[in-house]
Order: sequence, then structure tokens, then C-alpha cells
Amino acid sequence: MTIMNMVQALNSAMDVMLARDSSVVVLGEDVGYFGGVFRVTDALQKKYGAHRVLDTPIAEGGIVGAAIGMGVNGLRPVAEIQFADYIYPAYDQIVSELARLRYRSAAAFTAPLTIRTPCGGGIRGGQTHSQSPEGVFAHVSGIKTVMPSNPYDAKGLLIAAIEDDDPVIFFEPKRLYNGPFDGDPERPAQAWTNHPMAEVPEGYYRLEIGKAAVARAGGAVTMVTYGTMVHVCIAAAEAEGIDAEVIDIRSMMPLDIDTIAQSVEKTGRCLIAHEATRFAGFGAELSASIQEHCFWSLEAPIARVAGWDTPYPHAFEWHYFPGKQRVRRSLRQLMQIEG
Amino acid sequence: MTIMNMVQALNSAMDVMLARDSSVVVLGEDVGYFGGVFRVTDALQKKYGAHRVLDTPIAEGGIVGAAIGMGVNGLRPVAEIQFADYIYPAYDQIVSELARLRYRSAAAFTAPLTIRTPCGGGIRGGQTHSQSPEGVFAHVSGIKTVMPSNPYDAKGLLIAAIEDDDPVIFFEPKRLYNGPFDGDPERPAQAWTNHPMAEVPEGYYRLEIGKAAVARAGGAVTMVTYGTMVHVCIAAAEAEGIDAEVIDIRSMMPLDIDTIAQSVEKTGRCLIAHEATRFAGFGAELSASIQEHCFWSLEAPIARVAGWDTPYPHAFEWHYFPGKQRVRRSLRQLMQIEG
Amino acid sequence: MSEPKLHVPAVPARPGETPDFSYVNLAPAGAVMKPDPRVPVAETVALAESLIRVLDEQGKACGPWNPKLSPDRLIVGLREMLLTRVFDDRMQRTQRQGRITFYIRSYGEEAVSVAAAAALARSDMLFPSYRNQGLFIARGVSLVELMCQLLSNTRDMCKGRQLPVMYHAAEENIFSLSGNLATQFPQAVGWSMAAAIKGESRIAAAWIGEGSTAAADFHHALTFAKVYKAPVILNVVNNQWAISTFQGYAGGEQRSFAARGPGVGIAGLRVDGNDYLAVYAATQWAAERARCGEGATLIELVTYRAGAHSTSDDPTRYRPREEFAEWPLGDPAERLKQHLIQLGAWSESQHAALLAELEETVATAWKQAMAYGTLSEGPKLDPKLMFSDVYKNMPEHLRLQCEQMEREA
Amino acid sequence: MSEPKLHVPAVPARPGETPDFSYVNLAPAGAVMKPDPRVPVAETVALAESLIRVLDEQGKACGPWNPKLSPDRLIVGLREMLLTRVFDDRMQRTQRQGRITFYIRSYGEEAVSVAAAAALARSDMLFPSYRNQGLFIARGVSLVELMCQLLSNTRDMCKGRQLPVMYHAAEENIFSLSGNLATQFPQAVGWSMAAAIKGESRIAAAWIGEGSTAAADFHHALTFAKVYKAPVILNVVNNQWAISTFQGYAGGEQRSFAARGPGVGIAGLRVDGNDYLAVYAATQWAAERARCGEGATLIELVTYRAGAHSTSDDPTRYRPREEFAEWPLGDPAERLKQHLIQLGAWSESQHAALLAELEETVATAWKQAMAYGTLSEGPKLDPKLMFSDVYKNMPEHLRLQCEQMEREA
Ligand SMILES: Cc1ncc(C[n+]2csc(CCOP(=O)(O)OP(=O)(O)O)c2C)c(N)n1
Ligand SMILES: Cc1ncc(C[n+]2csc(CCOP(=O)(O)OP(=O)(O)O)c2C)c(N)n1
Ligand SMILES: [Mg+2]
Ligand SMILES: [Mg+2]
Repeated sequence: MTIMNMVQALNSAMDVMLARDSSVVVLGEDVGYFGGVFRVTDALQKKYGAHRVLDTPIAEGGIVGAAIGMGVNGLRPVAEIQFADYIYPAYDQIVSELARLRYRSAAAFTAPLTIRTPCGGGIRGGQTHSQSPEGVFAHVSGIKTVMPSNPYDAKGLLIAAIEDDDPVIFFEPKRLYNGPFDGDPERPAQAWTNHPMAEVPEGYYRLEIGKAAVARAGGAVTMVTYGTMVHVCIAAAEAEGIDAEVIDIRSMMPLDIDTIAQSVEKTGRCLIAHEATRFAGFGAELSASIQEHCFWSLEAPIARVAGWDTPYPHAFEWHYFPGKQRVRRSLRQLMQIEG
Repeated sequence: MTIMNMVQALNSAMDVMLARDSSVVVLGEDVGYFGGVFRVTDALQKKYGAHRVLDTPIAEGGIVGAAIGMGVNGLRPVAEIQFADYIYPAYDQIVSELARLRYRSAAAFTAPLTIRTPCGGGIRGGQTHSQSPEGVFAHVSGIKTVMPSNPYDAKGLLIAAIEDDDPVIFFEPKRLYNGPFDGDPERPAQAWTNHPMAEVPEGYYRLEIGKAAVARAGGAVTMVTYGTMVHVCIAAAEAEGIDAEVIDIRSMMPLDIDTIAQSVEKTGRCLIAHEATRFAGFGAELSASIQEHCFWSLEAPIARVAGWDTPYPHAFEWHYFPGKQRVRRSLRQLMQIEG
Repeated sequence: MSEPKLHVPAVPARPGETPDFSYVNLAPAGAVMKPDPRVPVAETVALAESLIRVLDEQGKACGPWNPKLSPDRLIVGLREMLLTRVFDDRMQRTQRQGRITFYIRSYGEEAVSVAAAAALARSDMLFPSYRNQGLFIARGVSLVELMCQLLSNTRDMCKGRQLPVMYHAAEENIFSLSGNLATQFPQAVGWSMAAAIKGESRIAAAWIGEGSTAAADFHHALTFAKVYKAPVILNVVNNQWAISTFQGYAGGEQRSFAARGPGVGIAGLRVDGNDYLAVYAATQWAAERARCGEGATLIELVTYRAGAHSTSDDPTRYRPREEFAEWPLGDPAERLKQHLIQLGAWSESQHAALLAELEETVATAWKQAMAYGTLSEGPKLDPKLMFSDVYKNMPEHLRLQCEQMEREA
Repeated sequence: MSEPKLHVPAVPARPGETPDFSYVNLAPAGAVMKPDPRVPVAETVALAESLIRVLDEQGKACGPWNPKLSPDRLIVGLREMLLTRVFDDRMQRTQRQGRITFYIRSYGEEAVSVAAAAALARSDMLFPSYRNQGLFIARGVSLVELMCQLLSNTRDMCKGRQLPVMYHAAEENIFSLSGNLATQFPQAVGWSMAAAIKGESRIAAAWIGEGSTAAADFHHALTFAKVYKAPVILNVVNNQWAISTFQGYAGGEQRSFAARGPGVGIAGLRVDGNDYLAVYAATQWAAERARCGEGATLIELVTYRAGAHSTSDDPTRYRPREEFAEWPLGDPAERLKQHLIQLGAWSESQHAALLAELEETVATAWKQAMAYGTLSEGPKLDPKLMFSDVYKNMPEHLRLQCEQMEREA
């Protein structure tokens, strides 16, 4: 076990897989010689060569299109999209091709891609470096969508994604790259150093995609969340002194509704939190599903805390971000409702 | 008043606007000389010339990108995307540019585009000519999303969309182009001829975008839906003899939650229906919002009827389509739950 | 407002007008030089603007691009073109009769697929468009198999999920067709990059229509092919029309599509697409170039879409009926036939006999295919197939949806 | 597996290695002919491959592309270049001090923007990239206004919504910057199509980096520009690098970017981007071509990104420190200065005085801008601005969210 931050854990996952499986290739803008603008692919080209760790032209649609062809020809490409905000030029290749290939060809052809991309705000990136577009991928059948919240999960899930024969869109909350973040921008930035989930095995291990984690056990209310908001929810619950169970779903699709429903049936209350804009975001699916599964147990309406329905503004980042205060307030309101 | 089918009503809306406003231009693949593969732009080029009704190259991203520039330069472009399944290559220009331009420039620049596109199944189009992607647009702040269910609304809403200074994605359920469809594929195809909403004024009128319509009044249950499913829901309610109120939301964003909530508060039960895949579809937002607004009135869990979470298969079109039988069954189950 | 001056591409003739193909830049057969396949890109500039032709007006093969194929090989080529055509005609009729829901013919463009398939190795991977049925036929995919796809019946290779004509043939190294234009172009490039990464000498070839060159994926393919010198052949089938839209709307006015190749730094060839020998030779040249590490070639195949876009289309609404008769590059099957006759290796009566045999072959196959069911008459595919292959293993929510469907059936 | 043979573009020099610009195809100043702006595209092929230069090594202007500008005009140009540079340097320092969150300099590329702005009409619409601050400066947008955007303060033209440098200037006809690369390219084409539809003689000009030519929108722009002969100038600023990625990864190996123009059928010019006179002349030529209905021109401006990509970047990780010193096209400001001195219209002391004056101007503006607040110190923008301009009228759900935010504040 070593202490790794999320960047190191992700790097280690690719390192392990490049070494184990000669069909794994890594590609993307600036990922090769330079090691990526967030350094997630640092040193991999040097170690595995320019034919396995490829710098690419700046064409997200081309990266995914070419990677699909590579996947069809027996490789396991791990493509980086430099920012999730720049994944849209690849949306057609992802939705119309990657997600459909197995189905339309009755499994005669498949492309086991992993598409990694940093998402989320909290780094003053403004409206084009802060988005969380998981919702517009979760709706697309044929792909899986994953978002880890800590180094241990990040490595185990990325290895699982690379080994998965289905395509996986792997969202990396960039605010967590260097440390956990409890949603309070006034506090000094934290490092992963003392976080239990930063103890990461150096070698190979994998986590099952589609299993939620109970990030904090509790009995009074269920908080369903993922990514950066896992830390914010825990911090909010603790600040409020509320015995909340925080569930880190880790993947949107497959969704581990059983773990969620069990908790909500136990607590009778539920708060959903994500950073993406609220309207028609993934929280809507969570809310709808939970309501369908746990209607008779609910003692209060399911609450959603999310980014406002605006672009992510540079100057008002902390007004936009659903931070500790906003979650606390919502949690308090939820607990005050008489069931 | 004339009897128009939906194709004629949409054509008439563009005709009226091309005549009234010299800044209106129409563009898209095959829309000019030929009048569009569904003939929605028939005869417009002949009437208004090749500089106002433009055939374009086959590049959806280019069509939207160029149309944004036209909009910035004072025109009101109405762009056709030949099938909603082919809108994804334009996703980046829509999400990153069209939806953000006003915001990012603090209204110094705007582009009042209307993007029309036929959606939905029921015409044996298979997995690439049948999709309903409204969900992945409704999530994007900065654009409006509309889907009419009949000729009268189609014309009034399309005129409103063209006049709207915000960008509007205008989905046209292609199964309704020539007639209403109650979801029973065994019955002979219907024409619009005797439908009250096929009486359409020849001249200018507009409907407000963001107001739901009560397509059928009732007191026992609220069915919230849009597009083709409006007709299916009415037919299902009638076949079951249930006093259902059917609400045609007509636009996803803005969403007329007040009209919906009023109805659900009255009936205590709610069924949501759409043709798009269920998981993280727009029905999830409807369910989540309704639950937030009407929790204390709900006597049973909100039900969702939708396309399965698979691509839209050619051979199993009628197994996929959430037709009359599936809606009836779900409605029956909903009514049987003791509140 | 003053007079608008936006340029809109001229369409040579609309219904009722006289066909006019003066815009097509022609060259006599044999006129174009044939450089070594290893030449620098710049030396292909002229080839991308001229027109590589082998068969002259009299059906004689001439010039340096003559691939000098044996008459036996040519007869196989003729047979494959005609089989494609007979198959197309028959399928079109079945569509009119309501047996299949949709069909797309390749009438007039058969050489483009059939000759290319002949020039490539069986292990090379093909990424077709919906108008390349000739590739499937030339690679020997059984007609029954193709027909079962068209019928969405119990033997449908796509298990009922795809529109007719959206075939694939993994064993014959032909990729799965997509309804979305041009998406296969960067995929083919990526496939060929993987071959190079693995150190294999297999190459890829892809086809799109000239209208589809406007799509983003055309650009992605060219860029990636150029940057990595990918061993791929990128074919643009310029059949003059994209549904109702004339090739000028894809940028074809006064500019060849092949010129896009040298424009980005890959080799370009403009080829008479209705000349079996020229298509064969150009493909062979490009394949050799790719295999020896010199990278991609963009081949424009100049041809004419003799039929409607698809069974949903009526071309008399937007172009003169007589266009195909006036098309300066003729009919590919007719031209190869004349060549064989001129060589003394073929006769009208052999031709007639062949056609009769092919009609029979297709009819027999059709009977067999129909026995496996049609979309409306049993035996039918199990609708539960709708839920498999979305993922490798069916996720829980799909299993539940599948159960729900069964309960409700 | 045998030896992999995928080609990957060669990068001339990495840190620790000797800079090597032998790959840059040079041409002596004055060597390239200047045709009439109405020539057919084919006659620009040579121009797209050569290098249009006016200023020679001695700072003399020569050849047919010499725009023969008055010394006064040139001094204005020099001033604008230097102001851009002084502004950039100062803003970079403020970023290092934490006053602004992010900055992008145009160091070494100032001529590209400033000379183009000079050659265009004020009514022409400009679609910049993030490295074209020179356009704003040349069009006279006040430094204070630009600084307030960088500070996201109470006078921020973007109302706090955009990252620093994402300016716009509607009154000065400069479009709003986007973080997404290349998206402005088809928009500029569409804007110019609208001008043509309306019968106006205004044209549009757009800029992207060479790395961004790989983006789909580059292709969309070229296709639409070609098809409709759009009155637009499409500029590709080839500064050799895209963050850490060398221009070869965008397809620049042994092929100019300007050649993409003739490749698709629009005019192409390859221009010394560090030569104020050449950039001016090329822009003027392309503008004339556009205005007389001959359509678009693709201009490649060959230059060098002398600084880091942005304040988030450290170029010493991926390229030799000494590259700029070895760059064969020198420094644009230095070269114009030498030319003016050589003309007898300028002196070292005037130059020093000008620099001092510009430092002063920038410092004064900065003080003024700071008075309107910074991101961290008041006065501050009202966070409620977050909710306006998403739509023209605030929809109900945003009104409620805005209220909620206020309640919780
Ligand atoms: C992305 C996308 N946009 C639009 C369509 C609709 N469409 C189908 S075929 C076609 C015309 C294609 O023309 P071309 O590429 O020239 O091929 P051809 O049909 O002539 O073989 C169009 C516009 C589509 N299938 N995909
Ligand atoms: C669509 C998209 N993909 C990726 C990025 C991230 N990115 C920002 S700048 C840049 C490099 C651009 O290089 P170039 O076009 O050469 O312009 P230069 O910075 O050299 O002026 C990249 C990859 C982006 N902004 N947008
Ligand atoms: Mg075509
Ligand atoms: Mg650059």
C-alpha cells in the first residue's frame, strides 16, 4: 500500500494495465510526451513507447472514432478527453457508434473503449472547464458511466473499466485530483495524505462497476451522491450532527438501486446531491427511481441539491457550486419535515 | 380555418414567417429545391428564393455553426436536421455555443435559432431513424425544447419558436406528420381530417412556449406526456374507461410545472409517458419535479411508461414502442394501488 | 436591401431540362501516367485532378494503369457486378411488394465495390457504406444471409435490430453498417492504425458518398490518416447526388474530391468509377502504397447513382429522368462486357445465359430466405432479443424490462 | 508481435536538444508573385505552399506584396504590437501575483492580429481565438475594459461568467470568445453568408491555431465557405505548438496548412506571420477577393508561440528553451522596428520612449481597472447576475433558484 492522490492512482491503473495487457493503448491530446495537462498519463509514453501512448490531433470526434476502430481491431484503447466540456464534439461517435456497435451487429463487432475525462468545478475554470455532463451519457443505452470519489476507487474502477468489454465513460472530478474537498472554499486545500481511501495497492486490483459504496453509515437520512459531492455530503452531515447515511453510487449506469433503496427504506428520507445542473440531470433519475422503489417508506419529499440551471460562471463559482452550506441547509429542511 | 396535417401546418408556419420577416431563412439538407425528405419545406424555395431557403452540405455541425453566425448577423435561421438521430454531430455547436452565447457575452451577442428535427418511431425506421433525444437537450441550460402533438400546436409553436429570441430545439414526432396515432399499430393509419386540432388558421398566430395543454380533462389520475404519446395516453385512458386528465406539456423547457402540479394535486395519481428510453430520460425530471411539488397529495408512486432502455430495433418496433397496451396496463396497475 | 450575392452551387439540370455533364472533367483512357506507389504525395496532385481510366470507348484496355487481369478474373468481376445488380433489382421488387420495408440499390455503381474487393486481400478490413453491397457479394457472403437481414427474419445476422441493408460480415472482414453517414471513416483509420501498432500488414478500406465528405468524420479520418500515415484506403464514391442534393453542395464545383487528399498531405487519385479495370488498378496501387508504409490514399470514384436514393425516394422530383443515359462514363457492367467481347473471351449469348443463371440463383436464395420468415409472417425472431447485446451481460434493469415485456405480451 | 510501424510525427527538438527549424519551408522576401485577387483558386496553389514575405533580413520591404504603407501607418502598427506585448507582460505578472486567475499571452505573434486588423474595414466582423488580443487593441477597445474582464470585476463585460481573456466587443465588431476551439470558424462563415444574403459588403475574418485545424469545425467552415463562396477570411495561426503538441500532430508534416484551401477549392496563402507588411498585404488581398464575390481565402500565418501556452503551462517540459531565439522568422515587433529605422522614420530612442509611454499607459489603466474591484476584493459583481442572460427573460425555475441563493446567502 502506498499513499496516492487521485492523479497517481489513475496513472497507476493505466501503468498496471499497459504492463499486463499488450492490447491496452492510451491516446489523447497532450497525453504522450507531456503526460497530460493534469499529468494523469505522466511518464507512460516514456515507459511504453509512442505506439502505445499516443499524442493525438485536437479532434475529440476523431479520437473516439479512431479508438473505436482500434477497439474493433483488438486493442483496448483508453482515450483521454482533456476536459469533459470538450467531449461534445465526440458525442456522435459515442452515442451513435460506440454505444450501438455491439447491438447493431449482434455482437459480431465490439469496441471495449474507456473514455476518461476530468469533470466538475472548483478550480476556477469558468463555464468551459467545469461541466459535469454525466447526465447526457447516462441516458444513452449501451455505455456505462462511472465517477469515482477517491484514489482507491479511482484505480480499482479504472482497471475494471479498461477490462470491461463494454464501453465506459469515466468521469474524474478534477477538484479531487489532489485532495478531498468538503465544499468549503474558505478552508485551505486538503491533500489526500491522511484520507483512508488514499491507501492504494501498487499492483493490480479491480472493483466491480455497478456497486455503490456506503461512504458513511447512518440511520436518519440517506444522502445519494457521487464524485466531489460525496465529501461535501459527509461534511454537511457532520456539521449538522445528523446521522446520515451517505451513498456514493460510483457508477450511474449500472445503477446500484438496491443499495440505495435499502438505505432509503431504512431512513425514510433522502437527499440527492450532484454538481451538474439540476434540471433533467442525473439526480432526476435517482429521484424517480427511489420514489418508485421506496414510495411507501418516504416520510418527506426527496430533495435534490445540485448546480443551478445556468452555465458554471467563473466569478460566482462558489455561489454556483452546491457547497457545504447549501447541502446543510437542504438537509436541515429535510429533517424538519414531519413525516 | 383549413384542415392541415402536421406537415402542412409546419410548412405554413415557415411560409408565414418567411413572408412576414425578411430576416427569416430556412436551411438544411434537401430542404430547398426538393422541399425536405418529409416535404415540410415543400415549395418554400420556389416562393422565397435560393437565398432564403438553402440546401446545405451534409454536416449537421456545420449547419448549426453557420446558422449561429447568421443569427449573430441579424437573421433568424430555421435549420432542419433531417432526423433527430443525426443531430449529435451538431451537439457541440448547440451545447457549447448556441446555448451559451447570450450568457457568456452578457447579451452582447445572441443567435435566435430554431432547430427543427423529426423524432420518434413508428415508421419502421430502425435504430437510426427513430430516436427521441429531447432529454439530452432539456438538461442544457440556455435552450428551449418543444415538441407539439398536433397541427394547430405545431404551427403556433413553430411561429413562436422562430420569433423567440432564445434558441429553440423543435422536435416533430414524425409518426404524427400525417395523422394522429393512438399507439395501436394494428389499426389502419388515421388521417388528421377529423381531428379538432387539425383546424389550423392559414395566417399568423402563435402559442406561448412554456404552457402545457390539458389534452383531456379528468379527475382520477394525471397522465403527463408529450408528442405521439399524448394520443396514446388518451386512447389508453378511454379504453380503460378511466377518468384521466392528460396533460400535453408541449415544451420540456420551460416546463409548465404549475399546470401539472395542479392536476396531480387534484387527482393524487400520476403516470408519465414518453417514447424516449426510460433511464435518465425526461420522464425522470417530470417524476422528480412532481414528487417535489405534490408529495403530500400522492396516493401512489408516480409511474413511468417509456421506451425500453435499448436502441429502437427495426423488427421489434411495436414491442419497443410504449403503445396502448403497455400504457393501459400501467394505468390499470396505478389505479389499483390503494392510496 | 440590395441584390443578394450569396453564391449557391449551380445544378446542371432539373426535371424537364436537358442533362448536362459538361462539368465533369474527363480524360481519355490511358492518358494518365502511373507513378510508383511510393511517390511523395505531391506527385499525386495531377492524379487527383485528372481521371484514371483504362477502358476506352471501344472497350479496349489501354495505358499504364491497365492491371492486365486474365479474362477469367474479369469474368468473375462481371459476374459479381451482375449478381449485385440482379440481387438489387429483385430486392427492390420485393420491397415494392411489401416483403421488406426498405431497400437501397447500387445500380450503376457496382464496379466501385466489386473491383475494389478483387484488388484487396481477404484479410483486409472493409468499412462500407450502405451502397457497397457489392463488397459483400464479392467476398462471397451468401445471398440468403443478406436476404435474411433484409427480411429481419429468424436468421437475421442483426437479430432484427437494424434497418434493411445494414449488414455486416465479421468472418469476411466487412464491418457493420451504420445509418449515420461517414462515421466509419475515422473508424477505418483507427482500425488500420491498430494493425500498424500490432505490426500486421493488413490494411483497411472505407467508402462514403461524396455528399458525406461534408461530415466532420471525413475530416477526422483524413487528419488521423495523414498524421499517423495510416495504412488505409479512403474511398469517396462521387455518384453526383446525395438524395436530392447535387455534388456541388458538398464542394464539388470546379474541384475534385480526390484533391482533398493532397490538400491535407495524403495521396489522391481520381478514377473512372465505372471502369472495372481502373478501379482495380487504383485500389491495387493504394493498397501497395499503404502496405509499404507510405500511408493513406484518398480515391475519388466518379460514377452516377443510376437509381433512386432508396426505396423512399423519387428522383424524378429533382433531376431529369434521362440523366443516366447521358452519363459520359456509361454503365460499368456494360463496359466490362464489351471489353470481354472485344477480347474474344465473352459473347452476347454467354452473357444472356449468365444473367438467366443469376436470376435463378437469386430466386432460389429468396425462396430459401423466405422460409426463415419475414417481418410480418412467422417464423419470427424472439422479441426478447431486443434486450441482449445492449451490453455484454444484461444489466438488471434490462432483465426486469424484458420480464415486464414478456408479462405484458 | 513484430516491430510496430505506425508513423508518429517527428518533433524536431525536445528539452535538452538543439532547436531545429529546418522543417520550416522558407522563401526569401519578395520572391513570391502576387496575382490579381480575382484569380481562380488553382492559381493560388503555389502561394499556399511558398511563403509570402515582404521584409527581408535587413528590414527592407521588397517584392510585389509590399503594401507600401506610410511610415505613419507603420508606426501605428508598431505601437499596437508593442502595446499588446506590454499589456500581455503586465497581465502575466498580475496573474503570477494572484490578481487574475488565468492569462494567455500572444508574445511573438502580435503581427498576426494587429496587421490584419489594420487591413480590414472597421465594419468587418472579427471572430478571434484567445490569442488575438491584438485585434481588440488595434480596434481601440480600452485597456481598462479588457482588464476589467480579466479581473471579473464590477465592470466586467462578461459579468463574471467567463474565464479571463474571453472578451468580446460588439461595438468594435469583435465576436465573443469561446473556450471551445474552432467553433467560431463556421460561425464566421455563416456570419459572412448572412452579409451576402443581405447584400452587404461587410466580410468576416476568423482566427484559429494550427492545432485547432484538426477540429471538425475547421472542416465545416471550409466546406461551407467553398460551397457558398462565402466572403470570409479564414486564418490559421501556425505557431508551431498546441500546448505541448507539435504542429506535425495537426498534419503539418511536409504540408502547409494553407494548402488545405486549394485542397477544398478556396484560395490559400502561406504568409510570414511575423512580417507586419506581409500579413497586412495578404489580408488586404483576401479581403478584396471576398468583397468582389470570389469567396474565401485560407491564410496560414507562420509564426512561433514565444511564450507558454497559458499561465497554466510550463513549456520547458516539452521543448527547448532556446527555440524562440533560433526561430527563423524572428520577432515581429523587432522586425517592424528595424524596417522603420531603415526607412529613417524611427530611432532607438523613439522606440525606448514609446515603450516607456506604453508601460505607463498600461500601468494607469491597471490602476483604474483595479478600482472597479477584483475577483477577491470588493467592489464585487452581484452574484444574481449568474441567473440572467441564460435566457432573454428569466424563466420561473431560474427566478426561484436565484431567490433560493439569496435566501441562503
Ligand atoms: C449524419 C447523417 N446525416 C444525414 C443523414 C441522412 N442521409 C442519408 S443518405 C444521405 C445522402 C448521402 O449522400 P452521399 O454521401 O452522396 O451517398 P449516396 O447516397 O450518394 O451513396 C443523407 C443526407 C444520415 N444518414 N446521417
Ligand atoms: C474542443 C477543445 N478541445 C480541447 C481544448 C483544450 N485546449 C485549449 S488550447 C489547446 C491547444 C490549441 O492549440 P492551437 O490551436 O495551435 O492554438 P494556440 O494555443 O497555439 O494558439 C487545447 C488542446 C479546447 N479548448 N477545446
Ligand atoms: Mg452521392
Ligand atoms: Mg498553435
